[in-house]
Amino acid sequence: MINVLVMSQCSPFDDLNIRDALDMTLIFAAVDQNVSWLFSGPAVLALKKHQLPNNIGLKDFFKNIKTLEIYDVENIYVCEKSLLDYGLNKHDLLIEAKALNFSQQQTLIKAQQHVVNL
Amino acid sequence: MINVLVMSQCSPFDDLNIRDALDMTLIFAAVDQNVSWLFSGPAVLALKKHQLPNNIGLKDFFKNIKTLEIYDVENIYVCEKSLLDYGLNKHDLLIEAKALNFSQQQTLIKAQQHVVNL
Amino acid sequence: MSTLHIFSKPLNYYCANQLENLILSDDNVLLVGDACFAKKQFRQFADTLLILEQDAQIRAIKLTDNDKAISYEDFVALTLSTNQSITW
Amino acid sequence: MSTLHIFSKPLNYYCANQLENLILSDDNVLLVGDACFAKKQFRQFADTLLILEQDAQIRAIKLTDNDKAISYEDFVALTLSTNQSITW
Amino acid sequence: MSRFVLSLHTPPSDHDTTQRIVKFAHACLAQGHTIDAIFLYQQGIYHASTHFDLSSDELQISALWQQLADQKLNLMLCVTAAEKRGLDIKNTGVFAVAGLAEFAMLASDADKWVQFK
Amino acid sequence: MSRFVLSLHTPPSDHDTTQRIVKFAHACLAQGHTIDAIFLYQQGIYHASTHFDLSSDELQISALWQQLADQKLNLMLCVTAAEKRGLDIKNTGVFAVAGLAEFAMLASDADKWVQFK
Repeated sequence: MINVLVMSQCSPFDDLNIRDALDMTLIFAAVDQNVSWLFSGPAVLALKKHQLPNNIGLKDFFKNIKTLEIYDVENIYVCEKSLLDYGLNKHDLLIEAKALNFSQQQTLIKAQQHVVNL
Repeated sequence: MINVLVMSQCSPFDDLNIRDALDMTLIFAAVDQNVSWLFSGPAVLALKKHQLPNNIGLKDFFKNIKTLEIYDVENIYVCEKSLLDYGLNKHDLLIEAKALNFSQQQTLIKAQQHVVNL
Repeated sequence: MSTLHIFSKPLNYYCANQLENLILSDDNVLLVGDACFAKKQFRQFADTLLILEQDAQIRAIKLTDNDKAISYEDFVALTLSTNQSITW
Repeated sequence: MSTLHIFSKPLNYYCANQLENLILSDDNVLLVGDACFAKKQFRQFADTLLILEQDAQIRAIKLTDNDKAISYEDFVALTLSTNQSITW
Repeated sequence: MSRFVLSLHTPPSDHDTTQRIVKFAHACLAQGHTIDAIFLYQQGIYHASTHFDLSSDELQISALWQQLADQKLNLMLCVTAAEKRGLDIKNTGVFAVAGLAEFAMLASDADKWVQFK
Repeated sequence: MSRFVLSLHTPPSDHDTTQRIVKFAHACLAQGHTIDAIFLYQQGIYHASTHFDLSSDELQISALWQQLADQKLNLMLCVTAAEKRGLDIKNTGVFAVAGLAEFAMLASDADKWVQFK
């Protein structure tokens, strides 16, 4: 089992980046690797509650993000500073995510075999 | 005759952005409009002399930028501050371009019917 | 002589130092798409920000007194009442 | 425990405030493509910048004492001598 | 009543920008304005593909363009941009293959050019 | 000797990134390493188009991939990414249509995964 980190830094509706990262995270869990997903910058907004993309015809991928828990993907991390930048706190988030300061993010990166930026 | 401004802000080899902007500029000149092209941010590097993309198999579009003069496209502008940021002066540039401060750029924008960002 | 500035992403997507020098106080700043998430960042450019209402709504963004909700009809009208638009 | 950080664009393309907090002093910073134009901007991250030589050459960029020219062979070796790579 | 041209620069995977240009176009028409062209440029040319396979809960790209085509809108794509990007220019659905010059002439005559990206 | 997987995320109009991944792959092979897959993901999937029409002074995208295919390299593209983006998955030239799971398994077994974008 290897450690794989998926990093997201794009805003929620910037192309399919967040959804591509979600697929990548789920698939590494499915092939039994120890996968982590780190949200930073505007990507933290992809975890914001109460969004309704359906209302303008866009897929509700927030529903799919919630399935991470069902599929036992437990290593979901958010950049603490980025939450602050966008005025979010843990209660605003769709799923449980661990807030990491920069030094904790460094430690997370150093523990990986592969890091992929999507 | 209308005034059209093409704005470039991407670095020289970022996708085909600079080349798309070049095509757009040439075509508006060809259909007899008063076209201007403003380079700012890393786009000013697209005017830097002595680049040889041929050597790694990429098209030498700097040759095409030089044809602007042949096709009588005279309104070529660069952001003065961006030249400074990338350590360029007028002698480093492929073609003659007028350096504009921000207030001159504002005046240029206000004079346009259409502004396109490529 | 007002320009319509259209943004669809948070401010870090743009070359920020030039924007503040190119947007004038009587220009209009319209936030659409993911730019709606970043009202606070764009506030420096205009006292009142124009926000595409549908895009803000689906993102669960609440508008405040300094925001002006814009429908698609308003968006069309804005492009006509301004002299030129720039999609950054 | 060193990480290889790969950049292909000038610094304004990236979320800058986080980068300085995620790149450690013993990490390797490799500039390829249009990032080579922006050596000065990336200098804050590493005393010696690694520069993909061909990419710098065709852009008419002169290397200085603080730059280390990297061939494709070196690039491959770098990915092996570091623990993980991040393409920003 | 005014004359518009609209240009689209982002690929069809950018669903958010896609719904926006389509809604803007409908709002233009509803107000009695004329749209002389919607022009696909840069990565936007991929919207003219006829090979989308999207599940039913996704934005239905092709259907949205079809609705605009049904309103007799002039949907164009830049041939040079398409050839360089590998689009099959013999199968472009409701979009007509055009040169940049054709668009530039329409844009020159239009009151407003709004870019979407 | 080590085992690599490479992934490409930028479209074929990004000639600079394209030449770089191709040269990196050749350098890998020249040093005796194994490349278990080059994987097209996100906008990278458009590299598998068979409809490029590039003038002779442009980077010859299809020829570069053909050279790597001639060396028996495993060239793959993500089917889900392709279907959403309108690529004709019945005509993908030297690239094999694959699921993300196939790539994830190869990546899990590889010593190094290098992303190009």
